[in-house]
Amino acid sequence: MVSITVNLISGRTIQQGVAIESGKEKPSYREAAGIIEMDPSDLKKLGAWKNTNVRVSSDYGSVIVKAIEATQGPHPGLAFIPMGPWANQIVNPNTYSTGMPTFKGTPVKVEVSPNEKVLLGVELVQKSCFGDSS
Amino acid sequence: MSEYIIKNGHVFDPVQGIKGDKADVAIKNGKIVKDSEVSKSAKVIDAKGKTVMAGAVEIHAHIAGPKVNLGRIYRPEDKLFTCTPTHGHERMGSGNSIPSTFKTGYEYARMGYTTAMEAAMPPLFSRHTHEEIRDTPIIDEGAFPVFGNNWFVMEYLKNREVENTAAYIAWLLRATKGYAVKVVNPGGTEAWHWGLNCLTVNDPVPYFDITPAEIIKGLIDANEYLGLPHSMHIHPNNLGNPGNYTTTLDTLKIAQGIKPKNKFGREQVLHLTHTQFHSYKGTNWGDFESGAKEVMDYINKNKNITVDTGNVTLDETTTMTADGPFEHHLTELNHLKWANVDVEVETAAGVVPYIYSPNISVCAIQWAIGLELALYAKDPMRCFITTDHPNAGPFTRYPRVIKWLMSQRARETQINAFKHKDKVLSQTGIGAIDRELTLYEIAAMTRAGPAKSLGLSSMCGGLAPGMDADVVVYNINPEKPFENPDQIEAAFSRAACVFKSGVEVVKDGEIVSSGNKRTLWVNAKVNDNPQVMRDITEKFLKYYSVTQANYESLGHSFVPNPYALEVDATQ
Amino acid sequence: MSKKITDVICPFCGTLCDDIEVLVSDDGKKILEVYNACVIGTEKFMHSGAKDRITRPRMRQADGSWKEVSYDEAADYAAQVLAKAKKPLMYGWSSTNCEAQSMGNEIAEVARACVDNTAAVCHGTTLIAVQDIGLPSCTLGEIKNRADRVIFWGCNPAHAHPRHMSRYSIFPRGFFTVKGQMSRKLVVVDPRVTDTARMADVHLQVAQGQDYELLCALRVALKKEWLPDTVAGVPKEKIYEVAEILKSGRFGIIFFGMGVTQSLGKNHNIDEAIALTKDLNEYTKYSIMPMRGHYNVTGSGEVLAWQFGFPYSVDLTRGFPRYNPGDSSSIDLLNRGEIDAAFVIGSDPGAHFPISAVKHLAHVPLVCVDPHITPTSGVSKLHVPVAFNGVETGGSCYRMDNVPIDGRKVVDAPEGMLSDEEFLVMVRDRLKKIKGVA
Amino acid sequence: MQPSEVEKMETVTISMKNVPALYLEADNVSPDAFAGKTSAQIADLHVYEGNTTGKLGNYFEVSGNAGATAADTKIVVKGDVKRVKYIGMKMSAGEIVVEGSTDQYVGAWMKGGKITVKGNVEAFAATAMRGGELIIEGNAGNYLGAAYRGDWRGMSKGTIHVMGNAGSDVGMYMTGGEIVIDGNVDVHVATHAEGGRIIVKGNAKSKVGGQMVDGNIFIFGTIDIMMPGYKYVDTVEQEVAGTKAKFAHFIGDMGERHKTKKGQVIYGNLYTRV
Repeated sequence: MVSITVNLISGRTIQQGVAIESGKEKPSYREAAGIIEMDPSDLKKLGAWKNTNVRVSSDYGSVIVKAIEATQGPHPGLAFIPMGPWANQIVNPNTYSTGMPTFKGTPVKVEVSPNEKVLLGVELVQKSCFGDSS
Repeated sequence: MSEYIIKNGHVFDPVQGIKGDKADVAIKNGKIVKDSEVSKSAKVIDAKGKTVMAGAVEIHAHIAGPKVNLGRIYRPEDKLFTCTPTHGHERMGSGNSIPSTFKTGYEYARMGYTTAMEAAMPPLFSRHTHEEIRDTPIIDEGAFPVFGNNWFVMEYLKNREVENTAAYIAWLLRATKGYAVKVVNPGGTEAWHWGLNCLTVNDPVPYFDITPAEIIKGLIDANEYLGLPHSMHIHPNNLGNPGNYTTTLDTLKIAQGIKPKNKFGREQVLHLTHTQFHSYKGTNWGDFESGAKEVMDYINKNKNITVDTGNVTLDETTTMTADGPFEHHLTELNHLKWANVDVEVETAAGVVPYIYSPNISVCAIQWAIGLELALYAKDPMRCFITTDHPNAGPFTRYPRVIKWLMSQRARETQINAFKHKDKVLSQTGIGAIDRELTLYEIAAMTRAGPAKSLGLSSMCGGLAPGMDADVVVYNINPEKPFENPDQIEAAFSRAACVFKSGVEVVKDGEIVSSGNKRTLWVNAKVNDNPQVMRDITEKFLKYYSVTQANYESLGHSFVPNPYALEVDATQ
Repeated sequence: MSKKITDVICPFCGTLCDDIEVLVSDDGKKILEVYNACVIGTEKFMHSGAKDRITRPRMRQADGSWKEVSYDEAADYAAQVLAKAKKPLMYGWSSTNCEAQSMGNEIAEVARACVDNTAAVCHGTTLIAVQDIGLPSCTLGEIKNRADRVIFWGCNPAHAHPRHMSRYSIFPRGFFTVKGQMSRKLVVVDPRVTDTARMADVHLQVAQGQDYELLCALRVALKKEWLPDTVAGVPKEKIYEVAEILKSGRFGIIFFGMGVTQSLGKNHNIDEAIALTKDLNEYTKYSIMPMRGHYNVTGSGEVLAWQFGFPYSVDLTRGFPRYNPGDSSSIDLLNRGEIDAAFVIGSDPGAHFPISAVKHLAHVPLVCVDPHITPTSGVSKLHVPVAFNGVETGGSCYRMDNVPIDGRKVVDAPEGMLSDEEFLVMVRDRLKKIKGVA
Repeated sequence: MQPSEVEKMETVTISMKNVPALYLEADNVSPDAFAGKTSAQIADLHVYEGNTTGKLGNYFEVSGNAGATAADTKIVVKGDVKRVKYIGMKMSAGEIVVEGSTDQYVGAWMKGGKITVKGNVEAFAATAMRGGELIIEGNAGNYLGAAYRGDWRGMSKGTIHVMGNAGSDVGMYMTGGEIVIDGNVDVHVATHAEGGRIIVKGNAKSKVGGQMVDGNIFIFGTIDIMMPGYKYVDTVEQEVAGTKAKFAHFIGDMGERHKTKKGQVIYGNLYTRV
């Protein structure tokens, strides 16, 4: 399975802002924040079509998100997942004793996994915390 | 309602001229009444062998507002290992040079202070100041909006339009629930918005081509035109620089010959604040010496001026003032962390920590200058004790300042403790003064004087029947002289008993009630002035970052217990 | 017919636009139209009328389903949780008004809890830097009237603060800046070519995580000292050029955001940026301002500071306020397993904390006060919906430059719903009764 | 410490008997607090778990009486104290030996005496140290020997020796004293330092000596990314911490303000082993 390593950052987007106000249990939130924006050159290296689901994993966890082409690029070697439960499955929680986790600058491995589903926001967090029961 | 009678205390009350003889003070329904009007069931407070005074009035302290809070936020080390677990009625608090709001109220009450004035409120942030005043228990408070660098004021006074300035002042006092006209480094702070400054009263302000002298004169006239309770309250240009006593005298001379016009019993037209920082002679920190004599001679001779001292208390503290350029100058001197907030259209502010070390000759001379001012003052009703909290030291040091003023021995012990004792004696006159202030004079300097200067002489600062029942009992027996001056400090630090508006709030130095504090503000009515209203609307459309409706609601919905002093300036 | 309410503040981001106008139905129940707000603000106002809104508290049952409870039962449960806990965490406070925050502080004091706001994952490191080196700043009107050099460092206002540029920083025509954006030079520093960077005169595409090095290089360039060929992926000629651009202005402003507060170096990045601002004040007039995210996180910092003395991460467990991010901050408390109960209000840690911290949050008794369904409410034991602050209740809010503005109530909350302040009063009274405090 | 003095020291041994559910704040575990007390009185000293106040005896088995003064009191801490904070805080004299690993604030604000930790320590060890000696045989956390938040007066005297690795922000705002780290360090070494000496035998990552005004840093291993504010001056041969080696000598931080003493500008010095 082909996989590439990129540096992950997360942050706000207008779509993410609108989605959190219209309800985080809705698919619109998944559309806005359950995505990873990658530079076209990285997508080519990965050999992935646009809008396919990928598994992104780091030393701290792994998550399924939809890979799309960078909307605010070019930024080769750098990937962007809007702030939200998907990004926070894999960001580096180390605070270096300042209280602030390292949301930006987490090395991640990206592999194509087209038949796995991107979960809804609330569902994703519930599953991580309580396993598959609820 | 609750009735009390404080019996057999030694009363010191400059308002009634009582100089320590035994008298009873009766309290009924929150007011002071004649002894006869109190029934037998009144609760007796035995003040035998103790001193009874009115509640003290703080005329100038930075205790509530955005720059005070910026000081709290950026000095966590000011609170390390100095907090004590809360107990009894008290809410939690912390902070040494900048106490949090609850602690501020408790510390003032413990020392017998019942009224305090926030010295500088940026009008755009007045809501913040009022929220902090709401959370400062027990003491009544008012706040002075700053006017000295306000675009409206500068544009009107450039053409000597005193009436328009007065109309704008009345509007702003109502919009921000303010109390008096405060002027900080007139013109200099507006110049600071471009990184510049005005160091004398004649330096023109960039782009506005008006001089500080014109701003000062104009605001005095506008203040008297309105007849506000307090006079114009000024922090002159060139603060804290050697040789600035000449700028101070130039500033005071602008008020020469102007008569006060008000129905609040105020007799001055200008209040010079933290005079210590403005009484420096010499040309640099090497030949820096005291100018207290020259400044105080002028003030003793001119009756239409009141001052407060701004005593240095030799602590590690935090300087904060609307004088932006001075704070930048200070951070270049001591390289400590510098915070600054320039406020659109109105003012600025700066915050820098400062350590007044007894081992540095400059700090020791500053200490001496502050005391000289009070000791040279002929009329204690016109010279008040402050530390410009927290600039020269925290207000919790007032008992220590009173100790230094009442005991030459205490002054000598401190002078001997200075590393550069010789320099202090040669550069200032503190060594030659043997005057020791009496309790009566201290009462004038901390109660009756500030109350009269603020136009509150009918309400507080005295024990005459009809006034608010703000009464303090100290464990001081005037007939038994103290062996050790530190007893003065101890007695003034923890009052035996404090009443605020007839409610007992402190007993043996412990807080027993949070009282029901008021926010004092001035509601001035003037002829309606469409031109000023048009100017205001235009400036909000073009230069402010908030809408006029949101600005005008700044002070309203947030003052739980307002007390308005009504002024009618309609001609 | 309908009535228009003007001068309304928008309760979403730190720009706190206060010129919003809302068209409301006559009976004051329904919002018909929102004017002047950006798309996020409009969505916040319109969503308050959504049909599928939760309007009653609900308690998580053993089988994972929700059971509706009354506000009284909810307040009892919350007070019990806070009373029993040895070290409860009261987190959030950024999307509620200052009155509710003040009430929350009183509860935290009685419960001897830890209080923290969303600065912990937003501008907490800025506050640490301010505590180390100060903050030469100004209000947004100053920038509108005077600024001719604007720097966006590690922030993307086009997405996070949509109307910031039109209301304050780039386009407005102020007293001294009558030519609007033509009288301003814009420099953007961001590892991506963000939509803000596309509008910039100069875009420094800094290598991610090396803002500290680039800031230090700018300070070195100001002093005309030697520089290595490239610093953080930026050639030294460009660094000297940008240093000249910064120095040549009359009034400069540096805005900074999550790009520097959340990357490697954390508080030191902002420390160096403030040091750069102080250096620039030797040549001309400069200020620096954090782009605060939530509309009232600044307010929470101010209330905590004037009541306890510290702006966030306050630990009251010993009966007096203590503070040290890294020890008393939420993420560390959660990751180290140091708390045994949590009360979340006006924020969504479930979505915005790293999952390791959220797992700890989910496995302690968790009360979530939030009008929306969120990941936090999804893993909480008790979910208490309250009225939308800024839409259905007013109250004091603080903008990113600490200017206080009064929120306005625009429309009534759904029948029978309490505001967060009313619910907090119920919790406080019950807690005081349990603890036997007057 | 002369041998004669060592015999005179009384030894108090505390060993963990029930580990706290949360974390235990044991700022009373210091020679200054134990001095002049019997083991029973020591067991009555307060310790804090969250907002509850308990007794040392509830968590530890206490044996042995303390010496008359702090100087002649030695404390040995046994058992699992990984969830115990503030051991040796503000101590002025005497000695503490922690046999395992412990949590934050070990020897914070200490003024004298000696602490030896056989295992690891977490963050904020030896905050704002004023004197004494701290030896950590395992790894140290972040902010080792750093100043408290907002304070410009960091560690001023004393020595710290970490045999393992250290975290980020070693010696922030340091003004004096010496820190030796045998292993590696994370980002930020001697940020804002105005004096003192830091010796790192292992590697450093980046942001070494940022905003440094004065003081010396020796890095025996590699630095991933050098600060642009450091200018190469020369290569010197020096003996440092018992090793004689050649070092590339850099001065900085050139972006920071620097004092001038007798006309000579004083810079911070960064030495990396060649």
